[in-house]
Amino acid sequence: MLMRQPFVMRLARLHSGFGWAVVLLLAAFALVVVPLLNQFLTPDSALYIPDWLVTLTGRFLCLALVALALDLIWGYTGILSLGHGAFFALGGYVMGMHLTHNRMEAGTIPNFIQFLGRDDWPWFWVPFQSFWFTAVMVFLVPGALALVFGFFAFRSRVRGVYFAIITQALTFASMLFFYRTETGFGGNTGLTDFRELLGFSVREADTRLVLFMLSAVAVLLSYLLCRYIVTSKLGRVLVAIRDAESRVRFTGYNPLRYKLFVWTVSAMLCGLAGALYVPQTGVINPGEMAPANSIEMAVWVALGGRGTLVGALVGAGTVNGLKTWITAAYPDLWLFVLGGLFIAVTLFLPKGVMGLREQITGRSKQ
Amino acid sequence: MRGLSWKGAILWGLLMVPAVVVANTDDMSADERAEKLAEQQKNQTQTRTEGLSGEAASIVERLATDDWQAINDVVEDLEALAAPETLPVLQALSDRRLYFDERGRVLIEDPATGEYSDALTGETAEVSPENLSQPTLTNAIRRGIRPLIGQLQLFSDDVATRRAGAEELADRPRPEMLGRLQELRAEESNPEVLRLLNIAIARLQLDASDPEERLEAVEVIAEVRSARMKSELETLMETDAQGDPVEPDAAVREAARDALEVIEARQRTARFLGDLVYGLSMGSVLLLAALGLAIIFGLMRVINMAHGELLMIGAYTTFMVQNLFAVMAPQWFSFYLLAAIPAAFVVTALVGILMERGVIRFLYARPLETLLATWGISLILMQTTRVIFGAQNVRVASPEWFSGSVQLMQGVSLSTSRVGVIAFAFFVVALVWFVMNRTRLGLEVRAVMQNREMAAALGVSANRVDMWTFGAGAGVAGLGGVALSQIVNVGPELGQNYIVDSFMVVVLGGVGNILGSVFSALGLGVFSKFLEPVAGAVLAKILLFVAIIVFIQWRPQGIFALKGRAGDDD
Amino acid sequence: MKTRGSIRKTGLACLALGGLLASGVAQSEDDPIKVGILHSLSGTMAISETSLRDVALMTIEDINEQGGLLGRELEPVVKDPASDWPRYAEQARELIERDEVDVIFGAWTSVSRESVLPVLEELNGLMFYPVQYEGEESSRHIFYTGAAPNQQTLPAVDYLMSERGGGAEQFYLVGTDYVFPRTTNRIVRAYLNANGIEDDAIREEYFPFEHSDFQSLVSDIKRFSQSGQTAVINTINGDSNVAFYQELANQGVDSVDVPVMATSVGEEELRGMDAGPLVGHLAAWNYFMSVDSPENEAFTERWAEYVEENDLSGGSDRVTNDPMEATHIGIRMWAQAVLEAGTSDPDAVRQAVPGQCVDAPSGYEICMDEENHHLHKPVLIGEIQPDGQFATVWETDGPIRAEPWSKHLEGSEDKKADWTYPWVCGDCEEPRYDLEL
Amino acid sequence: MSMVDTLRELGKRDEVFPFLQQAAPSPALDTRHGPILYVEGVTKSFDGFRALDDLTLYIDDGELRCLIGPNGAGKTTLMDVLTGKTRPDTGQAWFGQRLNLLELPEHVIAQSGIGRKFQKPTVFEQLTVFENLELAMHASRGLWTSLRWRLDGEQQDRIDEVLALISLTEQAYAPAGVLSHGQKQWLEIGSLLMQNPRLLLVDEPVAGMTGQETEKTAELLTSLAGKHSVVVVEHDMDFVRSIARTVSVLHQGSVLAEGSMDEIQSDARVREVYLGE
Repeated sequence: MLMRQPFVMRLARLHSGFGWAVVLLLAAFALVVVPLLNQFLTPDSALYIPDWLVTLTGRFLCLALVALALDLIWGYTGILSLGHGAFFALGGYVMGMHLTHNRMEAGTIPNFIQFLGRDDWPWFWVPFQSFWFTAVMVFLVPGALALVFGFFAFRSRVRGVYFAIITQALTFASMLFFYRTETGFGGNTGLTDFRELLGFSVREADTRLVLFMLSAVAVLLSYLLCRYIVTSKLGRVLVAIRDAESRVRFTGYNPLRYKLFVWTVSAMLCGLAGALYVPQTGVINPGEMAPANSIEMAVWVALGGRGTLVGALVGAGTVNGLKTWITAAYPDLWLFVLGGLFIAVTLFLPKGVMGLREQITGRSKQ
Repeated sequence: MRGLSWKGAILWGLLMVPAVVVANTDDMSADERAEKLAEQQKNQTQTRTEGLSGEAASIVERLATDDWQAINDVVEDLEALAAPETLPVLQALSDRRLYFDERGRVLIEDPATGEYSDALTGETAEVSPENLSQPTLTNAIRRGIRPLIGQLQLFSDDVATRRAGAEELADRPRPEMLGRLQELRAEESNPEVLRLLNIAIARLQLDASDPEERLEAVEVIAEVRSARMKSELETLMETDAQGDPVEPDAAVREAARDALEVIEARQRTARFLGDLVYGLSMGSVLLLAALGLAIIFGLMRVINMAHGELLMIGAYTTFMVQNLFAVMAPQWFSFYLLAAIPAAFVVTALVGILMERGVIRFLYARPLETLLATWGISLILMQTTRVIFGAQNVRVASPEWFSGSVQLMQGVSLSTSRVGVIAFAFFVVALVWFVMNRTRLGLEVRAVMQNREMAAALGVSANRVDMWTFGAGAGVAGLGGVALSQIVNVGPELGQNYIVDSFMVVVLGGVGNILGSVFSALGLGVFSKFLEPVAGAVLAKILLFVAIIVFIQWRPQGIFALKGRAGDDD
Repeated sequence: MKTRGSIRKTGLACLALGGLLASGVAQSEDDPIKVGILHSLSGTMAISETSLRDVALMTIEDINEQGGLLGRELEPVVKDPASDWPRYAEQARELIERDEVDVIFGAWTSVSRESVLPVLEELNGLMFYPVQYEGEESSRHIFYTGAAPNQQTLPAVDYLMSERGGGAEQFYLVGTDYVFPRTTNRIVRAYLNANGIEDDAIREEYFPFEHSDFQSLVSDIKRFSQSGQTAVINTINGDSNVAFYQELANQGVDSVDVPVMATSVGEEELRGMDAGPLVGHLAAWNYFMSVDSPENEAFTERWAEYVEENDLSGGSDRVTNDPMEATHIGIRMWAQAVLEAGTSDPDAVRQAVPGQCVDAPSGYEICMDEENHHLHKPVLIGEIQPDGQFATVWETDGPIRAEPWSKHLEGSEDKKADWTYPWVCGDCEEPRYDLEL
Repeated sequence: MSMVDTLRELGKRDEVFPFLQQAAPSPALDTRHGPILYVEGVTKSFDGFRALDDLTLYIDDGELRCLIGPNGAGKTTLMDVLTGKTRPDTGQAWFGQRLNLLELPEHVIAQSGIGRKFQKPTVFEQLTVFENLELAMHASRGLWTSLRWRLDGEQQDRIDEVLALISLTEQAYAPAGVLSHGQKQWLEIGSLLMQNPRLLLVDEPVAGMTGQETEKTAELLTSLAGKHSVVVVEHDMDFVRSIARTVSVLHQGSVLAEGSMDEIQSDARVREVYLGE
C-alpha cells in the first residue's frame, strides 16, 4: 500500500541530476550573482546591473509566478481561467493595505476613507496593521474567493469555454467592485504612495534588491511545489481530468476535489505574486483586474508551452520583456505585436516554445 | 424544466405589454403635437424688426453694453412696456444673435443669411464682424426674457406662436403678468392656448386672497396632474411655526391634498414605467450588442473575443458613411443612417469572413484557442483603427429625424434614438429569425451546427456554411455597431465595453438559442434598471453578475436549455 | 516682493544672453537637453492626452527654432504609459534613470500623478503637471500648471449662487467615481455649507468611467429640481459626458432652469461630441480657445500650422484647450528658468521657476507663485456654443492665487505649501543655485 | 411523525443518517440475497422520447449477461443510469441490497464497485499506458494520499500482470493517445481490471477489433465471470453467442425477452423487432 517515504527523497526525485544542476544554477544566479553585480560593481562596468533592472526583473519574476500558477490550472488540468488577474490583484491589495497603514501617520486616515464620510479605519482595514496577519491573508483572501467560486462552478460542472467566460465575469465584477470608492479600497486610484515595509523604505534600492531576491525565492519554491504536485499521482489525475473528465469520475475519483484543490493553490500562488509585485511597483489599483490583463496572462503560458512549468516561466519572461522594449521603442506597434503573438502562437505553436522541438521532430517523423 | 422556461417567457411577455400600451396613450400624441407646434414656431421666428417706435427704441438702444445689470434693467423695462414689436430683439438676445458695434448700434444677425439688420430701424446694416461685441447674456437674464417672449407671443395672430408663448408661461408664470394674462384669456379662442393660460393663471392665483379663487386654482392644477406644480401644492399643506396651517381655508387644503395624492400616484406610476422603459431600452442595446455573438458563439461555438471590435467597425462604418454623405450628397444627409445599415453589415461581414478564413477555420477543434486568437485579432483591429482614425472619438451626429425625444407620459420620456434602437433591435431579431428558420441558408446552418458529418454527407459544404455563418454573425454585430453609434461615443475602445456584457447575455440566454438571448438581454436591462435606484449603477451591475453566476449554478445551460441525450460530455 | 520680481525680469534678458555666451565656454558638450514627455497615447486616456504630447512637441520645436536653450537643443523623449497607472511610474523611472531627462512634462489623471510622485521623490526628479486637479497635495518635485479647486470649481460655485449666475439654492453634484471629483465635491460641500446651503439641498452621485446610461440620474435631477432653483456641478470625466448631456436634453432639462457647470468638458472633449445638447450649459476653465487676445491668436494659429505640418489626425478640426495652454505655459516657464539658472539641472531649475511669468494665451500675464508651486490663474466661465466653443459669460478680475490645501476642509486648513528656500521639506540638499546671483 | 418524534429520532446515537452512509459506501455492498443489481421500473425520457420505459432487470452476483437490442433501445441510457450519469424520471436501481444508485454521485458508484467501459474507447491520451493503469488501480481516491502516493512492489507486479494480459507490455511507457483503436479498447478493459470492480458494464467491447482480438476479449470476459458480474452490450452477434449464457433483449426502453441465446433466437417477437424478420 501507500509507502511512507522521507520528504527529501521525494523532493530529490523531482528532477534528474542535470535538472537539479540547472535549477540550482539559476537560483544561485538570482540570489548571489545578481546582488553582487548590483552592489559591488560601478555603473561604468559592463557587467553592472543597474537598480532599475533589478526592480524590473523582480517584477517579471512575480509575473512569472502568475504564469506558473496559471499553467498549473490550465496547462495541467485543462481549465482556462480568465480571472487570475483578480487573484493577483487581491494578493496585491492585501499587501497594499498593510503598506497603506505603514504610510499613514498614527491617527490619520487616507482620503479615500474620508470620502466614505468617516474618520477612523473601517473594521476590515484594522487587522492589516499587523504584518503577520497580512502575510497570512495574502494567501487566504485569494484562496477563499477561489474556493467559494470554484466550489460552485465545479459542482455544477461548468467547464471549458463557459468556465473561461465566467471567470472573466468574475474578474470584471471584482474590478467594478473595487472601482467604487464606497467599497473602501481607494476606488479608481487604488492604493499607492507606499513608503515602508517592516521598517525598510520600499523606495530604497537595497530594499528593492531584497524584494527581488524574495521574488526569486518565491518563484523557486513555487516552482518546486508545482513540480511536486504535477509529478505526483495527483498530477496524473489532473492530466486525466484534462483528457477525459467523465472517465476520471467513472474510475472513482471525485474531480471536484482535485480541481478545487489545484484551483485554490493556483489562486494562492497568484496572491503571493501580487503581494510581492505591489511593493516593487508602488501602486495597486483595480485596473489590474481588467479582463484584458488576465487574457494576456494566458498568452504567456500559451507562448511558453502549456503543461510545462518551465514553459510558463519562459513565456512570461519573453512577453513581458518584449512589452517593456516595444512600448518604449515603438509604442504604436505594441498591440500589433501582442495581437500577432496571440494569433501566431495558437496557429503555429500549439505547444508553445517548449514544444517546438517536439513539434519539429514530430513532423519530420511523419 | 422546459415548461418552466416557457412560463418565464410568458412572464416577460406580460411585463412588456404595459410598455407598449403606454406608448400609445394620448399623452404622447398631445405632446407630439406640442412639439410640432414648437418646431413651426421656431421656423417662424422673425429675424428682424419692422422698426421700433420711440419708447421701445430708446430702451432697446440701451442693450449696447456688457454690463449684465443694465441688460437686466432693459429686460424689466421691456416687460413693463410689453410691446410685441420688440419680440425679434428679445429672441435675438436669447439666441445670442444680438450684437452692438463701436458706434452703439444694436444689430440682429439673420442666422440663415448671415446678414445684420439694425434693431431700431429694421434695415440691413453693413458691418464688419470683427468690430461687433455681444451684450452679456446669462441664464439669469434668459430666465427673465423667456416669459417676456412668451407673453409677447400671445399677441400674435398665429395660433402656433400663441401656443408656444402660453406654454412658456404655464411653465414660468410671473406674478406681475397676472392682470395681463387674464385680459388675454378673455380674448383667447383657441382651446389649447386657453388651457395653458388657465394653468399659468391658476399657478399665480394660488396666492390669491379670495379662497374661492384659490380653490379654483387648485382644481385647475389638480387636473393637470403635473409634478412641476407639486411644490406649490405642498406649500399650501404646510404649517407655520405655531402649527397652524398656512392655508386658512379647509376646502382649499382638502382640494390640495387630493391633488397631491393624484400627482404622487402618477409619479409612482411614472417611476415604475420609467424604470421599465429605460430597462427595455438598455436591454435592447445589450441585445443588439450580443446578437451577433449569439450567432457566432451560440451556433458555431466560436468564442469570438473580437466581437466588440466588430461592433466598433460597424460604428466606424456609420461614421464613414456619414462623412461620405456630407461630401457627396449633402442634400440626402439626413438619410445617411439608412444607408449605413447595409454598409455596416457588408463591411463587418467581410471582416468576419476574412477572420474566419484566415484564422478561425483552423481552430474549430480547439475552442479555448480560438479565444486567444480572436483576442489577438481584437487587439490588432483596435490598434489599426487607432492608427487610421486616431485615438480620439469620432463624431457621429444623429440625423435630425433621429434626435429629440418621445414623451411616454409626464416624467417619462425616451430619446427618439433609443426608441429607434428598440425598434431596430426587434427588426434585427426578426431578420435573424427569418434567415435562420425560413431560408435555405438557415436550414443548412442549423444542419451543420447540429451534425457536421451528417450535413456533409447530405452534400452541404460545411466549410462554406461556416464561412457564411461567421460572416452573417459578424454582419449582425455590425448592425449592432450602427445602433451603438447613435447612443454612445464612437472610439477605438467602443467594443471593449460590450464584450463581457455580450457574453453574459448569450450564456444566460442559453448558448445556441437566439430567442434565449433576446429574453436574457431584455431581462438583464429591466432588472438592472429596477436595481439601479436602490443600489446605484455600479453595484447594480455587480449584483447582476453575481446573479448570473448563481443562476448558471442552477441552470448551467441558460434560460432556454437545449436538452437532449447528447449531454454535456467531453 | 515686487522689487525682486522686477529686478528679475530685467536680469532675465541679460541672463539669457549670458547663458548663450557661457554655453560656448562652460557647456563644452553640445549634448541636447533631454525633456521627457509622459502622456498616454493609447488606452482610455489617449483621447485627452495625445493633444498634450502634440502641443509639448510643438512648444519644444519652437524653442529649438529659436536656438534652443543655453546653446543646446532640446530633445524630447516621448513615452506611452498606455493609460496604465503603474506604467507611469515605471516609465518616469526610465526617463530619469535611463534617458537622463532633466524634466518631465506629463500625467493627466490624479492617479497617474500620484503614481509618478514617489519616483520623482526617490530620484529627485522634476515634473510639470498641466491639468486642473483636486489639490490636497504639494510636492517639491512638481509644478502644477493646472488649476487648484479654488481656481476653478469654487469660483464656479460662487457664480452659480450669484444673482447673475441664476441664484442656485440647491446643488446636484455629479461626478466620475475617482479622486478628483470626490475631493472636489468634498470641498464644494464644505464651501456650500459655509455659505448657508445645508446638506439636504445637496445631492451627490458618482458613476464609473465610460458610463453611458444616465436615464435614471436625469430623472432624479428633474425631481430634485422641482423643490428649488437647482444647479448641477458636473465633474464627469471624458466620454460619459456625451451621454449625460444627451440625456439632459432628451428629458427636457433646460440650461435656463437647471444650469450644468462642467469642470472637465473642454474644447477637445466637445470635438468628439455633437455639441447640440450641451449648448447653453457652462464650464469653468482658466482658458478658452475663444479668448480674444493677441497671445491666443498666435497660439491657435501656430497650433493649426503645426497640426497641418505634421499631418496630425483630426486635421483642421483640432482645437486648443486649457490643459494644452497649461502645458505650453509650463514648458515656456521651464525654459525661462533654465536660462535664468544657466543650467538645466533640476535642483537649480526648481529654484528658478517660482516667480517666472509668461504672457499666456488666456490674455493675462501668468506667474508661478513664489511659494506653492502653483500658477496664479484667472477663472473664466463659458457657455457652450453650437460650434463646440465657449462664450465667456464671466471672468475673475485677474489671476488668483492657488490654494493647494483647501481652507474649507477640516485637517487641511492649517497646512501650508511653501517651497521657498530654505525649503521646509526637512533634509533637502543644499541649494546649488543661488537666487541672489 | 410529530415534531417530538423527529427530534427523538435525530437524537438516537446509533442512527446512521443517509448523508453519513454515503461517505463509506463500499462495505455496505450486500449481495446475500442473490442479485447484485436490481433495476426496477426505470423510466427516462428526453424531450418526449422515452429512452427507458418501465425497465426492470436483475443481474446475479457473478453472472455474465449480454444486452442486445436495436439502436435506440436504451442500452447506453441504462448504463448511464447505473453509473449515475443520468438520473431517471421514475424507478429504482440498487447495487446489492443497500446502495441506491440513483442517489450516489458517479465517483462514489465507481468506488463502490461498478466499472464501466464506454462505447467509444476513452483513455487518458496524454498519460502513458502504465499511468492509465496506475490511476485505475483499486486504491484510495483521496486527494492527499494521491499527492504522496508511491507504488509498492506488489502493485507494480499487478500492473505488469495486466499489461501482459492486454498485450501492451511493450507500449507501457508510450502515451495512450498513440495506441490503435483496438489497443485502446484493450487498455480500457485493462483499466477496468485494475479497478477490480464487482460489476463491470462493458459497452461494445469488440468494436473495431480484429477476429483474433475479438476471440481474446471473449476469453477474457468469460474468465472474469464468477468473480465479477459482467454486463456486456454488443451488436456483434457471433461475439454474443460465443460468450453469452443469458441474454436480455431491449426494445423501446424495456426488456423484450430474456433467456439463453437459443431461446432468444427462437422468440418470435425478438425475430420481428431485432433480427428483422
